[in-house]
Amino acid sequence: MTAVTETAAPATTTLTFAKALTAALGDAMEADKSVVMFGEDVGPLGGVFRITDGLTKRFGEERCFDTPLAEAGIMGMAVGMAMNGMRPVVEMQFDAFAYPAFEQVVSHVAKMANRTKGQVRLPMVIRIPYAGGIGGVEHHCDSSESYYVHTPGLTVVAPSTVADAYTMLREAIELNDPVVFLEPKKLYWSKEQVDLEALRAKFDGGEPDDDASIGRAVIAREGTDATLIAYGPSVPTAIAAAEAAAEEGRSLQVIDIRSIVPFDDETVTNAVRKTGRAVVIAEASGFASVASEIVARVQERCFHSLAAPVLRVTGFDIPYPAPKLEHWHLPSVDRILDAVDDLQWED
Amino acid sequence: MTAVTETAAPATTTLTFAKALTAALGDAMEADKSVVMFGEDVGPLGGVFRITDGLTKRFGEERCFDTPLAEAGIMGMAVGMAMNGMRPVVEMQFDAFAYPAFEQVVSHVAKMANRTKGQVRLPMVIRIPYAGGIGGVEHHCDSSESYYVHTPGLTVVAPSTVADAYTMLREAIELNDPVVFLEPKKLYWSKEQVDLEALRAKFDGGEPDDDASIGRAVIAREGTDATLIAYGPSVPTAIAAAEAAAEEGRSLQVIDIRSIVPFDDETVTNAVRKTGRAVVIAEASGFASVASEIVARVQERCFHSLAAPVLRVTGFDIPYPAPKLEHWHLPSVDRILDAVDDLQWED
Amino acid sequence: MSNDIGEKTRAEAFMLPAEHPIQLIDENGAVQSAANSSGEPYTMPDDQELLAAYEKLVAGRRVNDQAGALVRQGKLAVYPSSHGQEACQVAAAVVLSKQDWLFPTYRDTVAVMSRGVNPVEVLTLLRGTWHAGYNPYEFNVATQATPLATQLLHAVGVAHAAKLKGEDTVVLAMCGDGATSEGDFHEALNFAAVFHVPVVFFVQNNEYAISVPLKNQSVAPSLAHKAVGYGMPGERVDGNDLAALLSVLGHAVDRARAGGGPFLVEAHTYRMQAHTNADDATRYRTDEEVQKWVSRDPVSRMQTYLSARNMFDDDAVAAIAASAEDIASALRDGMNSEPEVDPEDLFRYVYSKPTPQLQEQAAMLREEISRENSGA
Amino acid sequence: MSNDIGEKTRAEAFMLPAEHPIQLIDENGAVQSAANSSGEPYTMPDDQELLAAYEKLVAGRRVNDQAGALVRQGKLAVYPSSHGQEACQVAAAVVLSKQDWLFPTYRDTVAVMSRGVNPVEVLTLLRGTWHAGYNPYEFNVATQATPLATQLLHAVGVAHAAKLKGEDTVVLAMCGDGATSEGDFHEALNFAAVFHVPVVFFVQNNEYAISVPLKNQSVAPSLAHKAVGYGMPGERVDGNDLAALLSVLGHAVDRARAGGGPFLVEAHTYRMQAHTNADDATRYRTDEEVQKWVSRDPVSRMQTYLSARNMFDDDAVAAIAASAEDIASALRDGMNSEPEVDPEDLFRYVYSKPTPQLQEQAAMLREEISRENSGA
Ligand SMILES: Cc1ncc(C[n+]2csc(CCOP(=O)(O)OP(=O)(O)O)c2C)c(N)n1
Ligand SMILES: Cc1ncc(C[n+]2csc(CCOP(=O)(O)OP(=O)(O)O)c2C)c(N)n1
Ligand SMILES: [Mg+2]
Ligand SMILES: [Mg+2]
Repeated sequence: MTAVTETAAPATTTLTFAKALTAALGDAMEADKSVVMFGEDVGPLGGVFRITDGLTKRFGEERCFDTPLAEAGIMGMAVGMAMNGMRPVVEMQFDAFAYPAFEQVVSHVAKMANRTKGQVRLPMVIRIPYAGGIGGVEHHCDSSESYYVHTPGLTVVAPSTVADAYTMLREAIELNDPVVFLEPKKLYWSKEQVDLEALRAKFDGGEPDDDASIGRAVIAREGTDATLIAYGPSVPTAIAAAEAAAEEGRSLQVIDIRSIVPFDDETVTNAVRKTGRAVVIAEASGFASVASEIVARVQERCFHSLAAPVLRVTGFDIPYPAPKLEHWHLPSVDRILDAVDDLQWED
Repeated sequence: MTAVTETAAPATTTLTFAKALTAALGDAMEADKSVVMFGEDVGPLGGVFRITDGLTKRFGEERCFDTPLAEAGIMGMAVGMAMNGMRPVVEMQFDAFAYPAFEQVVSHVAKMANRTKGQVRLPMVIRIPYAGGIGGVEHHCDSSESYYVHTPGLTVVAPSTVADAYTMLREAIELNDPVVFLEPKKLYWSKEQVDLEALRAKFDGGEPDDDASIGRAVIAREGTDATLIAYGPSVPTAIAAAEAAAEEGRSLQVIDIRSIVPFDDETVTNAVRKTGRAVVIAEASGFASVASEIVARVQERCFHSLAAPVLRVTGFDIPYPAPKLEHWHLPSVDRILDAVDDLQWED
Repeated sequence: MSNDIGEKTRAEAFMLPAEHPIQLIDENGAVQSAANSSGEPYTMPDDQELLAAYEKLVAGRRVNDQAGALVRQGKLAVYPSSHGQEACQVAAAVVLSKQDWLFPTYRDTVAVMSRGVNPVEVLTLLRGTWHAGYNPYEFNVATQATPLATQLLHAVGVAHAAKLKGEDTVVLAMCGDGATSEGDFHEALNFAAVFHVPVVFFVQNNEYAISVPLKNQSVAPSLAHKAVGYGMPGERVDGNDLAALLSVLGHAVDRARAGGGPFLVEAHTYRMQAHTNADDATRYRTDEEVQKWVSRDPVSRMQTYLSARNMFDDDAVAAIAASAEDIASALRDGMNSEPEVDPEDLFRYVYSKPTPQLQEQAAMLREEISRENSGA
Repeated sequence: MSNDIGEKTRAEAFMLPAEHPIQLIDENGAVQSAANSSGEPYTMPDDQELLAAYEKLVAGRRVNDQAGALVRQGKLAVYPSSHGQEACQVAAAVVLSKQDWLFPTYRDTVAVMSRGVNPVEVLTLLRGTWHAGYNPYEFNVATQATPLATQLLHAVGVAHAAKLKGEDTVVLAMCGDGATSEGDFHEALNFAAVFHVPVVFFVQNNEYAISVPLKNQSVAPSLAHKAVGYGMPGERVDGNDLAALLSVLGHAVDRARAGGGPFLVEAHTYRMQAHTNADDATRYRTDEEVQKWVSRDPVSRMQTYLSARNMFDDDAVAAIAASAEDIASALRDGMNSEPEVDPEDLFRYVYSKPTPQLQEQAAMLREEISRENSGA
């Protein structure tokens, strides 16, 4: 009886985004010994953000290890390991330090399965601590998602919640396709109450999950007047904007895209049709970006439901600014509310 | 009298796109001895597309030379040479072979001027034979423009006419900013009647030109019913579509964007407002691409003039196909006309 | 010396290549002896081994010629011939065991086929019907790499995985002299050395990277001298001497299999034809230079040697030629048949499960094609 | 040997580093003699030269300490200290002439300031007010590179341009042991060698790349052994011995200036503090290991030597300390003053002339700020 009561009680714990990722890696490595983790400083140090903390100790140097300092090397070696039965998870230390691996990503990671008509699939995950808002010096705050999402063959996700951090990383590792897994740096230390056991339970079956998070957007907040569409680091900002708008009597719906490729047109289209107005929010420079794509798709699909053009609140078309200037660059609650105000309200 | 008549006569010659580029390089090197050209096989061979044909012979091995086979090396060396008073023009042999240089391009070429508050400017040109339609094997037909245009600090152009090939390359070399100069491979052998002397004359003054082509779109064909927006290799296809439509009684306007960054909102916006309908055409995969950006900008700026959503005809979201399948992938006249048909005509 | 800084210095003699490229059979078919820098001799492969390899050499030459002809007939879009380099090609394949892996480049058609892959399948890439035509897992042969030097890292990864899994697998990874200039070459050799994985890096130094001669690619004493910078042995070999190649590569493979770690082999050879049929070699090299290499031909040299050893009678020679002819004829047939391409394939393999976006795009194309077919 | 294949083999002795790292003054301040692999001795710099460099050494140490304090006070966001590596830092700057160029990394604040740049300006990057704080053309010092090894190629380009222009310019390019694993390191050394340009590559091997020890970075006999693979000389030097550094780097610079081409120098030193203040070095190394290097300190060693040579009296020591103190105090003042940042700068320098898009965006921000300021 006591036991039953105990298991029935919601076993929630407070977890940071970072620790959820660490848990996901540990659980995946426990569940499948073909999962290996490597990169720069991910061994004894546990990564500069400590996401791999403890993994080397727990699984040994062969399963979580440091490489020489060369990103193309890391990426190319991962390709080969994936070809030969492993499920490598690699960490690029910061977004801009993934660029040396760009050729490997575009010309091989993304193309191998197609090149071989599915005979060689690359079940690998590229973890990238990404985007800004942490006062990082140059090259430590790039929002590089547009480069990846434009590259067919890559699955690209950017979770914004602690629960999604866990679930989507596990899904990414289980997927037989290469996944670019974008970890918003500024959310690493965000906390949530989550039921980790319940999240884990989804991965016990071994059966592919029908309600996978990869490929699905979620409505992060219900609302009726306009839709804010965001992903990764911009989701909390969008929610904060919606909260502020609510105080002024405007009801904003927030969609967390979370899976950029594949893109969930259905959820987005239904949501925007309902509200007739939309603002897309992203930290990256706006030109030819994910935000551009979302605007394009929404206007293609919802044209007759739109009462106003779909607007964007994005980073400016400038190199990511130095720490003391970044607040001017990043989408803010005020800037989002300004855009909402511009949605040609009749009243 | 005879002499006057002679100079007054239009001195046009038939020139290929490729030869116009060769002429531009030669003229620029003649005009300014800080202009140097280097890359893989650009010396005695004259480049695999023969764009640098004869330059080594004419200007010597120090001005047009082969490098070791390493694209990051080429790009990084160009950065240093530009820092130290030269105007390097580098050739990436094919689009996909520019990827090894991606870090140099994104983290330095694009950022150096901003990083140093304009103290170190990089007057360099990155020539990239790009896009498909030539039956090239894998990695020889990528449309990589979206990667560059999304990177603030780069100027990105893609001429489609022989005259623009000449003029824009000369302008690119004269500009004090780094330019990604995209050369549509399939247009290399296209021919036009041009007055080369007149084109050259624009560069005699040394004064910056007020009607520069970089930064300006052009109306390649007038029309009243709908606007086709294209650049680079897709412009001739768009024009062909407009011609075909004309036979069916539909008047299509064609805009040649030619300068993607900076983007000419004014010309595009005015054109679309006039017709109320638009289709954007590009070879690259559509997702988060230049086409997405154009759609987004147009709907933001022309919303109330639009009678239908702005549609896109682009490459599919797949790796560039093998030669025997590429015709299914590339925007075609038929596919453009289908899109035009979908523009919700009332009649 | 009183300082104990830099304890890492180790004797590097065994890492440096021998003074001359290893040669066991010279241009005249005469036997030579050769040893590595530590004085250990390289041994001549036995006659049966050489004879078996010679058959592949003849077949390889025949396929190179046939592919050239197919290009001229418009059946193949492009062909980078390994004419003159066939000894390297054959040796790279035959030194490997079944469980081993080969990582070839675009020029290594003959190596791939020497490992068992049907030449018709190998030429899929160059025919333009798909990017790769054989199943890499069938013969443990990776797809032929186009982006230079990138495959060397994949080779390291395959070897690393094999090591973690406790598999007895050696990986032989090929590249050209030009490719050694790429950053990926550097990273691959370093990763292989640091992780001490069984990879033999095999550089076919054929003096050119398209039009660029070796001297514009490197001014090192030799490409094999790069090995010491990674802490692995480097060796040079006469790339037109099949016996030397088998001996040196065989040694490198054995050493790797025994846990000795990676090895770099540079073969001195020559690209007898243009880079591909699309290239014009007269722009950057003289006929004289090419002629110098004719007498070094790998096929005739081996023939001379084996004849002198009485390994041939006329029947044997005829049988070897006939078998090569059969391969060429099958290749012709394969290339003459109408290639089959399915537009749906464009969308089928990009992801394990096509995304909704690709499903939409596939449907659009399907509709387009059916409209066309119905003459609309 | 009957073959003439591989004519490129050249004696490489002069390219290989000496058996031990070059040391001229040992840990106890005693004089040592040292020669390169060809037996040519390295000469001790004269006392005046050493004294002048020593002053910079003391100033460098003081600035390292001061920057650390500023981080603790929240005036600097982050500081990668070169404490323990100051001899390398100073030598890199003082071996260069005015027309030469220095290419530093994020850790090389002391090298940059030793070349004349105001430390306050150097620390702009780490303070977070802009990406670079000094004009590279003022002292011919490039911006401090963050993306590892990328700057080595820029250095080659600057040298190449100088050569084409006939300028008498040598470029010294710095990187760490970890950075040698990057592809750009390889490409830079190869380009420099092939184009025979005057670049001295200076690797500060401080045993770690953040947490990763050298043995996981390279298993080569030494990093200097990489030089032969490019066809340039490599030399190792005690990186805590200012005299040896001046001698070896000075030789490399002179050789490059005289048209001898590039040179690779590896200095054996140690990062005495954590990677940056954000790092926790206890996770990957022991205090014991760090302690071992205390007695090798570059500052005290040089002090012992110069004292023994009677180059100091108490006044001189006090004057040197006071001058270092002045620099530290100016640095404190600079960092304590309110940093000025102008939002318009975000758009001002991206292009020579802001694009219409940037003009729009700047206008939007301007309006936003003016609304905020007017309290709307
Ligand atoms: C990264 C990259 N850059 C450029 C090319 C274009 N390219 C194809 S083959 C070739 C020359 C290669 O020379 P080498 O490595 O010596 O091999 P070989 O052709 O002589 O067999 C070049 C430059 C490429 N395939 N990949
Ligand atoms: C291309 C790239 N990858 C990763 C990083 C992150 N990173 C910064 S410093 C560093 C370690 C560098 O080690 P080393 O070259 O030995 O220099 P040290 O810090 O010891 O001076 C790393 C991995 C980077 N700056 N650039
Ligand atoms: Mg070659
Ligand atoms: Mg270090």
